[in-house]
Amino acid sequence: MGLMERLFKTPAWGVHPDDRKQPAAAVPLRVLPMPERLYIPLLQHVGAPARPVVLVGQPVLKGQLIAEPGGNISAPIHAPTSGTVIAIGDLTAPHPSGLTLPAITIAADGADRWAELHGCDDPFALAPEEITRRTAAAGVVGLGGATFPSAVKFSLGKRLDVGTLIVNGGECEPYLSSDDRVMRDFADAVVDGVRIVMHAIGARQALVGIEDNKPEAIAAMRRATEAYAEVKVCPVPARYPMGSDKQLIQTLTGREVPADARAAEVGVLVHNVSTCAAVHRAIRKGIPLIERIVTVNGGAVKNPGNLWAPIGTLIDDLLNFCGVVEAPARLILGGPMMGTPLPHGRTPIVKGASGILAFNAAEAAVPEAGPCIRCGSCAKACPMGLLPMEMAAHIRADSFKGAERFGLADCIACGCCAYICPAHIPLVQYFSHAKGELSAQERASLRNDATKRLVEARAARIERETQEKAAAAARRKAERDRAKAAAAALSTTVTAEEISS
Amino acid sequence: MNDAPLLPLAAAPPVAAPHTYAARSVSTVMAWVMAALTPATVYGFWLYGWPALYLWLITIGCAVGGEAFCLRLMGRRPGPILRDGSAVLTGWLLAVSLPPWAPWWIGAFGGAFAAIFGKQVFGGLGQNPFNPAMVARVALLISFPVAMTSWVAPLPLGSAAAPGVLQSLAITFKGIPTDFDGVASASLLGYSKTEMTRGIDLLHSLAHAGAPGVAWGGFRPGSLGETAALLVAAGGALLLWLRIISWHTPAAMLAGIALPAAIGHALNPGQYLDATTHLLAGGALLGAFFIATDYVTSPNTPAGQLIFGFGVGLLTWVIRTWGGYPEGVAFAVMLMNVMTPVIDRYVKPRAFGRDRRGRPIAARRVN
Amino acid sequence: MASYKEIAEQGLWTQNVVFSQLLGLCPTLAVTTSGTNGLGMGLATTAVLAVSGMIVSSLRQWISPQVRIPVFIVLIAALVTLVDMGLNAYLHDLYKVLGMYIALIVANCSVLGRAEAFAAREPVFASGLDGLSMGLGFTFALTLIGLIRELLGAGTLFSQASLLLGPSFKFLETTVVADYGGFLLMILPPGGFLVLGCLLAAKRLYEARRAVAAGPLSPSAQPA
Amino acid sequence: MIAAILSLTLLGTLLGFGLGFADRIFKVESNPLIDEVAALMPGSNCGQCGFPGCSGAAVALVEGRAAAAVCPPGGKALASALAAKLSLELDLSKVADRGPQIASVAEDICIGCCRCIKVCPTDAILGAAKQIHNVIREACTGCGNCVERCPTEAMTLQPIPLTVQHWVWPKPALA
Amino acid sequence: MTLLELREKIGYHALLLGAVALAASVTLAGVDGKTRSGIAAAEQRDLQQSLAQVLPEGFADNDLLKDKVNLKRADGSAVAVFRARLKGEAKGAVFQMSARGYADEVVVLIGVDVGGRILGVRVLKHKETPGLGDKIEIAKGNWIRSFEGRSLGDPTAARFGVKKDGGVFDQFAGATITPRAVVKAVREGLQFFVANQPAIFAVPGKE
Repeated sequence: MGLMERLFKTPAWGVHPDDRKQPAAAVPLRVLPMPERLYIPLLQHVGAPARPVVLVGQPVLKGQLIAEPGGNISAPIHAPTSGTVIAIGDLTAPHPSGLTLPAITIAADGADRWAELHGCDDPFALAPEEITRRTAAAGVVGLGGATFPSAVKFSLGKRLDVGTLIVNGGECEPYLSSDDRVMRDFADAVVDGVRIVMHAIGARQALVGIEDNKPEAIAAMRRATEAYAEVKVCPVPARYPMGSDKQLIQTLTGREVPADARAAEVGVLVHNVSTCAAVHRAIRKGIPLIERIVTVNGGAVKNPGNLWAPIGTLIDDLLNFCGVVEAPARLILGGPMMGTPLPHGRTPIVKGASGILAFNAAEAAVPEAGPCIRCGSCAKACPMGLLPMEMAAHIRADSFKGAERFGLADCIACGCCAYICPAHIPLVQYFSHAKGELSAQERASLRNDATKRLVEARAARIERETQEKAAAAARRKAERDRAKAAAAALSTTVTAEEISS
Repeated sequence: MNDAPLLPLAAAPPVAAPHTYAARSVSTVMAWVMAALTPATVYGFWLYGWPALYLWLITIGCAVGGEAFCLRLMGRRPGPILRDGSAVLTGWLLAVSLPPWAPWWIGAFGGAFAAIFGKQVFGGLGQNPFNPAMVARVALLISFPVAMTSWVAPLPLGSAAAPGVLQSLAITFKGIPTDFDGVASASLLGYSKTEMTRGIDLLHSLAHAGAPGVAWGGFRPGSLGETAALLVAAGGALLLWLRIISWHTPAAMLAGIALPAAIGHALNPGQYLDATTHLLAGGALLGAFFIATDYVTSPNTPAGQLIFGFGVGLLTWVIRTWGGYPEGVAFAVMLMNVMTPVIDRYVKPRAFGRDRRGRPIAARRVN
Repeated sequence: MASYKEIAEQGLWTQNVVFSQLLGLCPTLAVTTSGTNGLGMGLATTAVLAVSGMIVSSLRQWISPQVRIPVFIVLIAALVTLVDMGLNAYLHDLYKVLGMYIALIVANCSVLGRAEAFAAREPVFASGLDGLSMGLGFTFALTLIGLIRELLGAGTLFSQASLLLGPSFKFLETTVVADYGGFLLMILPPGGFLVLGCLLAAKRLYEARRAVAAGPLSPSAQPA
Repeated sequence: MIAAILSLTLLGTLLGFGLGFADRIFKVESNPLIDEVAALMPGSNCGQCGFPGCSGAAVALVEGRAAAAVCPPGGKALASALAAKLSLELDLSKVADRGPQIASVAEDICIGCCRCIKVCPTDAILGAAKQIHNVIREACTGCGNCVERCPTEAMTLQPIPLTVQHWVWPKPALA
Repeated sequence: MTLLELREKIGYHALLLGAVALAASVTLAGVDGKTRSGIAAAEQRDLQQSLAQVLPEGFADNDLLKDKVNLKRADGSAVAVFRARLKGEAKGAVFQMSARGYADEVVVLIGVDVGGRILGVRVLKHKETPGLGDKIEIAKGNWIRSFEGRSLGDPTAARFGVKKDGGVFDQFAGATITPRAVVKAVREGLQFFVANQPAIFAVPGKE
């Protein structure tokens, strides 16, 4: 870096953490032996939980549907191996709270027998809608970590006439190398998946963004895309969070996605490389999303590397396979910048699990938080151009609305601010807390409105019932009166007749 | 291979992401700033001898002591908080702005005042609206104008006239002996100001003043660590290189002094000092690199820092030119400190995907 | 209604105009450059407080709520003008020191505040006592602040006290530090803020410590 | 001197008249704030606050007889809305957020008396005479009216269990 | 009608406020009449005391306050000169002069004998920094007495200034502007006296 540049140029956003991807990234992919039991949570995606369609005791085949989507935005779940359903019940979720999620437990029979699969030799002959339908049926969700059902994104892209598919090979999180491995080992599958997705959404070109700290992946992808002019491999600078959609779109196309809008509105759609590989398998071979590459890394791991593992494998099983040098001081699902801390290792990996980090005590040390010195490092690092220290100050005083005024809703929780903070203030936790409280308040106030409507309906009902009762009473009274009058008239007549007679 | 459960159930509350941290912490930042101050300070020790060193020690000691006292009153353990180094830095910054032969109680009072009334009464580090060192400097200047404007001519260590270790102790603790020559010397700014009030214009009064070369080298009367422009600027360059400070505040502040000075000097050289003299005299450079860049009391955005820095520079020039005191950096910094919340309120960075007013931008489609 | 002892206690300490209610800060900060000034201003205010309290209280049945504030203001302004003229004529030396601040008593919110909060509801004697004790509490605060500022700023105590109290009080005038260089900040306006702030902090600290010592009762019970 | 006395007296008299008129003109009949506050309340008149219905609680709030955290079903959201509306002090940590609750019927005890149906402010209970009643989860506010009314203690309030989707990161401990 | 009902009438408000205003103004008028002479006397006494300060004891036997002449300076500003006489013979004069100090005008009272020699100087009014510039007050130091016995030729015009400017009068440590202002005021006072001496003593006293 030149002297002037060093003194005067301020990077626009982001941080540059030590990537720590080696040596794990360079170790060849290993296949995890099938565990005895698999624990498959019914919520592995954004949206409504899936509904089980199997019963306890029922035998299942590998790839068989075991839970159907629970709503419009949801995804089905398939059996990762053949065996027997031995329980459908609650299981500690891979979530910091340590709360439970409903899950299906399968005892593997060891045979690993496949269900009947319906592949397709020429996906480009299929209608885009059919590809979307098959992707949905295969339970493919975004594998970069967001786990948004891919098929929903396909139909969105088709509807909004997206011309460009951005393929996210950024993988900017330190330690993780599962996408790197996918691109190195399955470049052809990825490129085929990219072309299928382009067909599904009607895109004219695809840009594959790969951070320049993965030269092997760039080379492999370049080789695989030689035959296809519409798919371009574009190395991007290694800078966190390059793997974030908005930042990658801006780097590759120069377009800024407006706030509160989706990428599709600037005419692009972002899919992760691993997702594209999963689409390739789902369409070409009919294999649903039941396995993935997981990076197992961290100072407590003896042989770090990438594993090909079925969804539902316990994290303890992964760690036992790789070996540990000491009891991990912290377990993290995902990368160190945005990953989820886990309560313990007896929780399964899910579709979005790109990595499992087992930190030793030194890595897990949390520096003590001090007071904010308003140095502005967080604001400089924030890729969204927000003022994290101001938001945190408001949240500290329980002023969530104040934090919203400073753009809390725009925060992507990338962790740059808390990473760079010299006072080690847990800024992201402040923001997560505030977002949770705000959505709880939102739910409460929606519920309040609903209650009010119910009360009004009840009042109206009681009013109506009273009126109806009164009307009925009046009618009966009128009838009685009429009858009485008639009777009286009759008797009068009779009397008169009697008199006259 | 170990098949036992690898982790006990988490009892402690979960630690939120990120799980990795940048190496730079508050105490390393403070340590780097102190390192950047060291050359000019050590040069000051050499130039003004042992009394300067004693004053420096006393000032820092009392700043740390004052902070510890407040923390004890608040029922907090002082140890971990003192270790962030901010109290030492505050005392250091105050010490380098003091007359090097000032009596011990100037340093003691100033250090304690900076820590207690400059910082802790507002809630400690990060909460103070004013730069603590400048609060103390202004309080000292107002309270003890005589002691705060008694400069000494350089008496480098090793020279014949320089006081020895013990004699220096007497100077610091008992006062400057009356038979000491060359003590009551005026700084350049003070000298030109007094001459001006006598009706002698700058062309005449400064005929004998040193060329800029002297200012760069610092061999002149002045504050303990302010005289050697070259060393102060070198410290500033180190901070810029390490990205502890950004260029906006110093550049804007120096421009804020130099621009009006150049214009004034061009219009009437007898009435207005030239820009070079302004930049190299007094606390301009120290202020630009070390004082105005204080994180806590200056704006956070580059644009805000440009406004802030320029304001400090302009006010410094105004106070130096028309004010009652010869030097104006401390007052200018404090005046702009007051503006910092306002600047921060109105000068905000543009959020991604939004315009400057916070409304979503219009989508521009690819192709 | 509170007992006379409680009224006196509230005025002197628990509801002290300066230290608890933070009222009348303009004279508090402006005139307390010396103990004598503080004492003089305090006594003048006390006189106005006590007399205005008694007058307002004796008129309280006749004062309709709609025009009560103008009535109070007229009464207080008249009283202050009386004090001003009286001082000027009979204690002229003191008037030279305090003169420009006497008029400020009209705007001293503690005077109107006591008329509103106490005298308009309570009997004449209680109101007079309330005004007297509030005034003495105010005098105590002003004198204390003045003494501290004078000691730190000029090294003396009660200088020029004989101008205020007569030549027989000459003995009060003490020079604590002879040949004192002077600590200007204390005499200048910031000194008033600093001393008042420190005294407030000391009072809080004292009360917090006492509350802790008193037992595990809720710490929020201490007077704010 | 006479002029000064007369002018001051005249001024006083005129001001007195002016204030008297102003008093007549600006007389406040009722407080519109009460209606605004009542609009914020849930309106279920569940009575958990101890005031006669939501409008009663609104009056108490405006008159300063009730704290912002008066309404348990409203929770933190309503408490902060009320505090903002009325500029009241609010310590969110003290809001009695015992968590959302919901009524549930113990099916082996319910005798199908229909009494609970009559007191439910949101018509959240389904049932007919001599039939086991049922609670509509989405409509129940957890007010507890039915629990008091139930002759057999078949009605109980159960906390709605915390789920992964609704879990909120705790606020970091202050440094 | 009870008092409470009466209090709600509009006329009552007017009457009440009017009555209170009347009572207050009548009282004040009365007290003003009582104290007016006292206040005037006190102010006379003040002036007399300060006049006496700049003259040696027994220097004059007339009532200076009544032996006053109003003159104009070259710049048009008015100066009131009080003349001191002993047994009817003109002995000296007392007048005010001012010069711009550090904070505001410094007003000095100067006593001069007929020979143009200074009898005494006192500062009447100033806003100089307390503890620094206020050493010009007699209460804070004897500096102001250093003018006594000086006249326009003694010291010479070039040396009639503070030491920093090459003059004979001390400045105080840390403050030059204030003493410089006082010296300037005194010098101008002497010049005024010399220039107007005939006029000052031309008019006979009104004793």
